[in-house]
Amino acid sequence: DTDTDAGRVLRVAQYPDPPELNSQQQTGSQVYMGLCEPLTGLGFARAGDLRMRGAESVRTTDGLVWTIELRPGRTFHNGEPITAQTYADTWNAVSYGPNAYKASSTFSVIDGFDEVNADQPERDTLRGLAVLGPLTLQVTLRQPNYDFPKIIASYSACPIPKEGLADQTAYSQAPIGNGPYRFVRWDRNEKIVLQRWHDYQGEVPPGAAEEIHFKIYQSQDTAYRDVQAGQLDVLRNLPGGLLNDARNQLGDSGLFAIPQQRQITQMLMPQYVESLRDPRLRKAISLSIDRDAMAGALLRGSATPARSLLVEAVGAPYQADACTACRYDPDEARRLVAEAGGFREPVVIWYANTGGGGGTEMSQIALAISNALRQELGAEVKLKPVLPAQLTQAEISGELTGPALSLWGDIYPSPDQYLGMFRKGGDGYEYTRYDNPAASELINQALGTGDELEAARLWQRAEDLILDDMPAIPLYYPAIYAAHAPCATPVTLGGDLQYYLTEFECGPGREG
Amino acid sequence: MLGYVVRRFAAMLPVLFGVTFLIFALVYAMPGDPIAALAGNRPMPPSTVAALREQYHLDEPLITQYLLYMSGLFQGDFGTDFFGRPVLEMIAERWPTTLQLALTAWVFKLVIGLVVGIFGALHRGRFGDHLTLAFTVLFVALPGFVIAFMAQLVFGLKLQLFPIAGVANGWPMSFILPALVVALEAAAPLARLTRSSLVDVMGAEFIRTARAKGASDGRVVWGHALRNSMIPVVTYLGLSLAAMLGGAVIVESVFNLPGIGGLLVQAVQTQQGTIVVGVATFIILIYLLVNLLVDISYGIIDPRVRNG
Amino acid sequence: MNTKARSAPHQAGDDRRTVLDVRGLSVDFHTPAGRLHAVQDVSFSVGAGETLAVLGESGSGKSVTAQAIMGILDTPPAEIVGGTVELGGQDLLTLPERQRRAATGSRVSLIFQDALTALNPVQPVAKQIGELYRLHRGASRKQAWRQAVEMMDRVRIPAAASRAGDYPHQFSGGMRQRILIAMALALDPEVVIADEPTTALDVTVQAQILDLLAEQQAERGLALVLITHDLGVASRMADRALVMYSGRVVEHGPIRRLFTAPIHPYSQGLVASIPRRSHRGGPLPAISGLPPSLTDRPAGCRFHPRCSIAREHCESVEPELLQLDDGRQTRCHFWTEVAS
Amino acid sequence: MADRTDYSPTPTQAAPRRRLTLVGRLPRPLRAPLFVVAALIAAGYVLMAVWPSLFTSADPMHCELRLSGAGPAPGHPFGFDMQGCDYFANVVHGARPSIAIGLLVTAVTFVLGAVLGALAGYFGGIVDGVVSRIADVVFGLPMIIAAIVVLNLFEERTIWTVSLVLIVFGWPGGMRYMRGSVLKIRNLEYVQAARVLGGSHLRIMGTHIAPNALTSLIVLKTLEIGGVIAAEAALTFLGIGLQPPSISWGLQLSTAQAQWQASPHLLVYPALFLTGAVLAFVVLGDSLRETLDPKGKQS
Amino acid sequence: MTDQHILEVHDVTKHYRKRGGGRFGLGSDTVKAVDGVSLQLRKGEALGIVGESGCGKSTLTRLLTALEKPTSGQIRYRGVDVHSAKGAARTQMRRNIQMVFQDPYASLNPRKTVGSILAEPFRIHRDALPEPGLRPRLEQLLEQVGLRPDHLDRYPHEFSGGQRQRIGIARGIALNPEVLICDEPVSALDVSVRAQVLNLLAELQRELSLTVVFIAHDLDVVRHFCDRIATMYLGRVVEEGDCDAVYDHPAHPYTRALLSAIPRPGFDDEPELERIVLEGDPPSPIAPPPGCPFHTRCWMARPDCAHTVPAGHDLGEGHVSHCHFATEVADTDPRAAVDGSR
Ligand SMILES: Nc1ncnc2c1ncn2[C@@H]1O[C@H](COP(=O)(O)OP(=O)(O)OP(=O)(O)O)[C@@H](O)[C@H]1O
Ligand SMILES: Nc1ncnc2c1ncn2[C@@H]1O[C@H](COP(=O)(O)OP(=O)(O)OP(=O)(O)O)[C@@H](O)[C@H]1O
Ligand SMILES: [Mg+2]
Ligand SMILES: [Mg+2]
Ligand code: NI
Repeated sequence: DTDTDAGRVLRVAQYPDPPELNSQQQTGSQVYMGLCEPLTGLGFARAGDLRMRGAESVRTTDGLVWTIELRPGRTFHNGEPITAQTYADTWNAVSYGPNAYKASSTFSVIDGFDEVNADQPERDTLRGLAVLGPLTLQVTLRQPNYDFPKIIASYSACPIPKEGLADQTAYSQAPIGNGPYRFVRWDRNEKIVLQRWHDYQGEVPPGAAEEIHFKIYQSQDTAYRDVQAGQLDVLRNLPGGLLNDARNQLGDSGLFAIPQQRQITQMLMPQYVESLRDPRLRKAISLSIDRDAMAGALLRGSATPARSLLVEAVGAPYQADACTACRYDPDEARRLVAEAGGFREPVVIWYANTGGGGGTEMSQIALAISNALRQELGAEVKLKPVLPAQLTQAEISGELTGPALSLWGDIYPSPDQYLGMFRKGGDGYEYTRYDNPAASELINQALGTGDELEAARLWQRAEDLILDDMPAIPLYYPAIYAAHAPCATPVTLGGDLQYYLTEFECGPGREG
Repeated sequence: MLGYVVRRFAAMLPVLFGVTFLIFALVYAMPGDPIAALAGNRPMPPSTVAALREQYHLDEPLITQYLLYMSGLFQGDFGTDFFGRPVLEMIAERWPTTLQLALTAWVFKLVIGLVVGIFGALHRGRFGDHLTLAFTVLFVALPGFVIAFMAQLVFGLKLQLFPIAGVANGWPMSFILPALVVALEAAAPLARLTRSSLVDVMGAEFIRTARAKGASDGRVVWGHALRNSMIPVVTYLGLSLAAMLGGAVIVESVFNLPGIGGLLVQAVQTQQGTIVVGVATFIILIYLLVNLLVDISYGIIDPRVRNG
Repeated sequence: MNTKARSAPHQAGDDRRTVLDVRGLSVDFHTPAGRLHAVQDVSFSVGAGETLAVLGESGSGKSVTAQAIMGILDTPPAEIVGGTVELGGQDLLTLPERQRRAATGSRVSLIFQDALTALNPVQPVAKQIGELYRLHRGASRKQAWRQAVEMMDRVRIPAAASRAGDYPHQFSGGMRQRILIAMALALDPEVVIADEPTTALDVTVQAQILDLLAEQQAERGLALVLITHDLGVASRMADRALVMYSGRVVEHGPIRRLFTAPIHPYSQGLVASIPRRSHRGGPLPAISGLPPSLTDRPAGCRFHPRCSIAREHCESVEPELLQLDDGRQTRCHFWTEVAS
Repeated sequence: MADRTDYSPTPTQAAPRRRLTLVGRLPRPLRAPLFVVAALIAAGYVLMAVWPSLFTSADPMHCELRLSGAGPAPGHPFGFDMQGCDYFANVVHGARPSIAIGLLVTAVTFVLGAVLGALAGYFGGIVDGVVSRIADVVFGLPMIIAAIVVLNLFEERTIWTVSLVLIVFGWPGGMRYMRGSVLKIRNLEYVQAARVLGGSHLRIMGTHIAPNALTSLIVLKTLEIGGVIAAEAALTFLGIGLQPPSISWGLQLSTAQAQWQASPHLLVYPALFLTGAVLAFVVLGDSLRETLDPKGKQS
Repeated sequence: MTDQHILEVHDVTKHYRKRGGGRFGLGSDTVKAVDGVSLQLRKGEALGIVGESGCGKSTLTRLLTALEKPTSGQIRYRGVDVHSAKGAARTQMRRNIQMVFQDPYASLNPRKTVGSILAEPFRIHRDALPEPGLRPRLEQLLEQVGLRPDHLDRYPHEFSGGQRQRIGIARGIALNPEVLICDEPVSALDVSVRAQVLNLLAELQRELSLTVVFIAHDLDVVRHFCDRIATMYLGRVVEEGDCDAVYDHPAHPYTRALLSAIPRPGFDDEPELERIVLEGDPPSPIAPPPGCPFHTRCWMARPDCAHTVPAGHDLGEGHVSHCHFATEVADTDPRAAVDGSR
């Protein structure tokens, strides 16, 4: 590089060590966010807003059939031009069951998804995809869904070049994208190096780094120390235990709170656990939990109490106090328990204990809930910490014996991402197996209307209906804090911190 | 001697088979479905799960999986992980780090343990002895991560003598601090062991002979007592080297050293049998080798010990 | 044949330069049963080229005396409660550590009594001998080894060069003893304290070793303190003899006189116990009774419970070490009776 | 001359003077002040484990979440844990499982290691081969995976199950020390002397080899009590140790890992208690070692 | 033969392999510590074994007590091979053959009091003594060897060399064995105590018809104590016979040299012999000379000696010498000077 900016390197923490880099395999890959440009993007200020990126326009008349016009002249880093066919090929490949892309469900809204995912699929392309012209793609959905533009804003909908489709494994280790940064190399266990791709035609802030080094960490505490020592510029997801220390050590100029959370921690109440089927018991449990203390004291302010099944980032449908049983009111709780005739069986709380920060956080939460149930309601509680894989399996196969703690995040900020799990066929339905036909109907209506206000109203009604049965008890929204060097001021996007959009003033000539 | 070594190597084969099979069975018996967990908190369509399962032979019965794996192993193929990366490559990447850390820590441990142990033995029952005892025991009781973080804070952050984490500075700078932490944690047993064996030996008659030769205390210890008290010490050093070559999970993670230990733990948690078996096989080989060396060294240290 | 004549060019007499002078040496052991007086007020001296035989009861403190002189007693449990050990005018007991170390091993050396345990089991013997050269002469490893092999040769170890790398347990008892002798003689010391140096040797080798020692005396005026139970060896080698009983010197004088005219009942009993042709077929004469306990000694003369001429006086009054006109010493009230 | 009057004292007069009082009967190292202090401390710990309510009247299970991680307050000298429970009560109540696991595991692995090591070292050959290779296999198995599988077999994870796992995977180390020491001793002359007397193998191992070979094992095992308690914490950390709401130092320490900077007292107190316990047991072990060493008895 | 002989040694050899021999230290040398020894012992007899240090005496004792396995040959106790004896036969053998080790200190367990060391025989062979009688019996044992009863509570390192040796002897005789193998049992004792111990052994021999193998370097002691004597050289028995016969008419040059080297206090009633100084070094057992093992140092050697191993010459009454010129040697006056400088 002869550029004067050559030395401007942004060093960010990568935790944990990623097995794969592309979002089609590993959702939420931070690396891939810099590498690819999806068709649309979420708003900078409000996640719910939408802007066009790879697409010039995304249009529909009925929410069922969508026409996407691509911007002309876009290519991959390897020079391969991007056309409507590229998208069609990519989406077909990712959806096709035998290919085993882990993020294939991104396209479950498209018509024909079930067929390519049958046990012995007869088709290998989505029926709902049609290439109308070199830059025109038509998508037919299974049912009207006005969330579609947001769905294709997710990075797992990014295009993959021919080379990448031919060799999935190689691609996942060295992806070729079409975004502002180009993949340079992956020094195993050490760092992943991205470099500015100056041919990128989309928008990039003026202070963007010339190179981004994703330094791989095995412990967030260590990464935090490196930030302190000036060896690292940005660390997302600062663990709660370090928050106080960071406030003291780094001050305001080094700590950044990502304002719009898109995650929620809740206690899922599987329908098939008979002893807890009574909504009164569920509400009693909810009422006995002091969410303020939990978020403020136990989690040391690294979370905010949740009193809704939705997150604020979904926009208008969000109502802060949707859950009336999410207050702290032990008296009422006791009353409800008495009314329901008490707990018939010990409450077994399942949670995943992975070790490290997240794991211990979960066990503290579980412990706090169990203490509350024991002290306030006199319930007998058992804790069941298990391996993540064990929890997932138990959840999917319906083998839970009690409520399970779960951290749920969206792929795109839509109420459907949160309420969908409470209807048959929705994402995550298996976890609770709760289905409320009335609510489902409302959700379908909400998805099918282009009128935002109307949709919001429908969503809210659906949420209220669901909350009457409390198939999940909202607990808190984990706040995402980033520790950073003063010169690396983050700019947010859609409630998320994206490195490639970071304002960057750290001096040149620095090597990562 | 040569025959002995050959016999020992021959004895390794059943151990290897036994261990690999055991591990295979254990991984197989682990609760939970590794494939289901791959997708994060959002379930994958059943067809995807089935495809992945087939790809990694997870749909086969245990014994078939094992045989498939072993036949690969004998062709030098350690298999791949769930993401298609060859396990051997992963071991190869991480092995140098583990080796450097283990050896450095081992040397530190040796020096600290011996020095403290000898000091204790020479000052037996006096203040210095009690002081070293308290000191070393403190490191036993303090959890490793605390020592590690403290070391990072003091030497990395405050004094800036060493990098805080990572291997970017290479050997020795990147390894001194973690090695020291590992060494301190394990120095206590070594020091106590050295001390007690030395105390035992220092009462022997031949120590008087050495003194009668006009040897100084130091020489008596180094030249005569130490070697005679080495058998438990060498056993310990051997075991600890083997253990360290198998990775030091906590220190690796705190100092961000990509070593074997982290790989193994990660693999166990994600239930990637191939990695677990591969890494474990590798570790066991090393362990057997170190043990053999220890056994041989018995005979070298003390000619009265006959290997047979 | 008188071996003495061959090995002692310096005739006995006061003109001999005193090399080692021990005065009033006392050693106690602290044991759970109380203080144990292993050595009490022992004095003697040896001159250059002279041999002093230390005889006495087994357990009478001979080895402890030797170890006290060398400064290698473990303290605790041992405690040197008094006395001086002068080597060429310097008191070894008060000498600074460093200087004392320089003297032990090179100017005064000890041949240990127990040959197996006195050798380091995990070092080749040549290395153990060579250590002396390395410590005191600054020799290189190679030199030290070579000289060690030479020494092994001198003490008649067969095929010394090929056995130099062997470990103590691979040698027979007598060979180990010779290794110790080699160690003691390695640096041509002024004084050698030999604690039963030839007990494990067959008589021919013993004769050779004794010749070797005598040779050293003749050539360099080596002063030899020979602790032994073999009265034959003592008579062959020694000029004077010191007899110990229960931690004390009981008789001291020229060795011939000890054999011909002992002046202490214990020495008398000792000499009488030597097996002779006349005893054959019957029991050997022995001093009956047990030695006194060192923790609570009998009052008066230590030997009185076993003494044939003891009387009441002996039970209450401990005799002084009497200096006789002919230079001999005895610790008996009634020595005249013994002598007659 | 052989017919002297025998004045020798009769044996009865020279009765040993060692056994005077009860205390005097104890070997000297067991009368040392250091030992007495250590023994008192250890006894204190055991008492704490058996009867924790003797030390604190507070209920360790009574918690105020709002006080999570708060420092000392009147009546709560150690402050509060993450759940807002009285930390002093928790640390005191944590003694039982920790000390129980620590002692149980060390004791059993000590015995196993000593016995198997003695067998392997003494008999050599096939016995050694089999025992050593089994030890290799056990040692070679990654502890965590084995622990995960085994511990998941149990519905409830208690002191017993956790101890079981730590024992099953913890004995090979001790066995190797013992074996090494025995190898060195088995050819010594006093062992041969016992053999000439016709002592059975068992007897020779028990009376001659073991006391001389046990030193290093004792030293290590007393130190290991701390290690075992830490290992229990590590299992907990993996979610397979004692389950909350059990209370143990291991659990406390592993919780403190994420919180020690924000609330250092969470780390300090259990670590302090653990250090004290290990120190006490190490000193006890050392005294035991000294009693086995005759040369240590005079000083 | 067998019914008379309680202990029989048949052509026994013991070879040690020594590591680190040969080229590059990889091979091994063989030390022929015992090389074709045959001996017979009658009940109640005392056999003295003398010989050069390193000639294999201790090794022989270890073979006799089945501590080591002979490389070849057989050792029988009451007709039973000591090595393959099993079960009750073995227990019997272990009880009846006892040994006093050459190195008194090394053979005492440093961690046991003298009391428990001496009690061990009775603990192993419980029928040997009823328990209540133990302490008196131990005190008696100590007294018999000239130690004080209060020594029972002490540890081996608290004793002098001679005292330790006596502990070893006390242990050896504790069970009233049939055969006692003593490897230099009295070397560290002063003459008076030695006399006491020898008297004790003699008494046991008389009363219990104890059979003794007595290794010593003190030839006077051997002569006093033993009935028969065997001279060993380089792992072989070179002369064997009744004590008086051998002492008065030694029929092997080596025996002669030995006898001539006895140092005696000058006043003794023994005749002082002219000392034969053996020239040359004792040969190494790793590479023993061919032919007569002694020929390299023998002043009488002829060329023939270097080739032919001398057969045993019986000089009557079981006096056997392995010298080509046995009769010749036996006939020379032991007092006569020999030309030592060949
Ligand atoms: N470490 C010790 N602790 C207690 N007593 C001891 C110790 N060492 C020696 N003694 C005692 O001191 C006395 C003198 O022992 P020393 O070894 O000097 O005797 P010795 O004259 O050399 O006897 P021997 O001729 O048998 O070797 C003995 O009675 C012995 O019991
Ligand atoms: N374990 C062994 N390894 C190798 N060589 C040995 C071993 N034990 C003994 N030897 C050798 O065997 C020979 C005979 O030794 P042994 O101890 O029997 O002699 P000995 O007759 O008892 O001599 P001494 O009278 O000096 O005790 C010696 O050369 C010795 O070095
Ligand atoms: Mg002595
Ligand atoms: Mg011998
Ligand atoms: Ni008489």
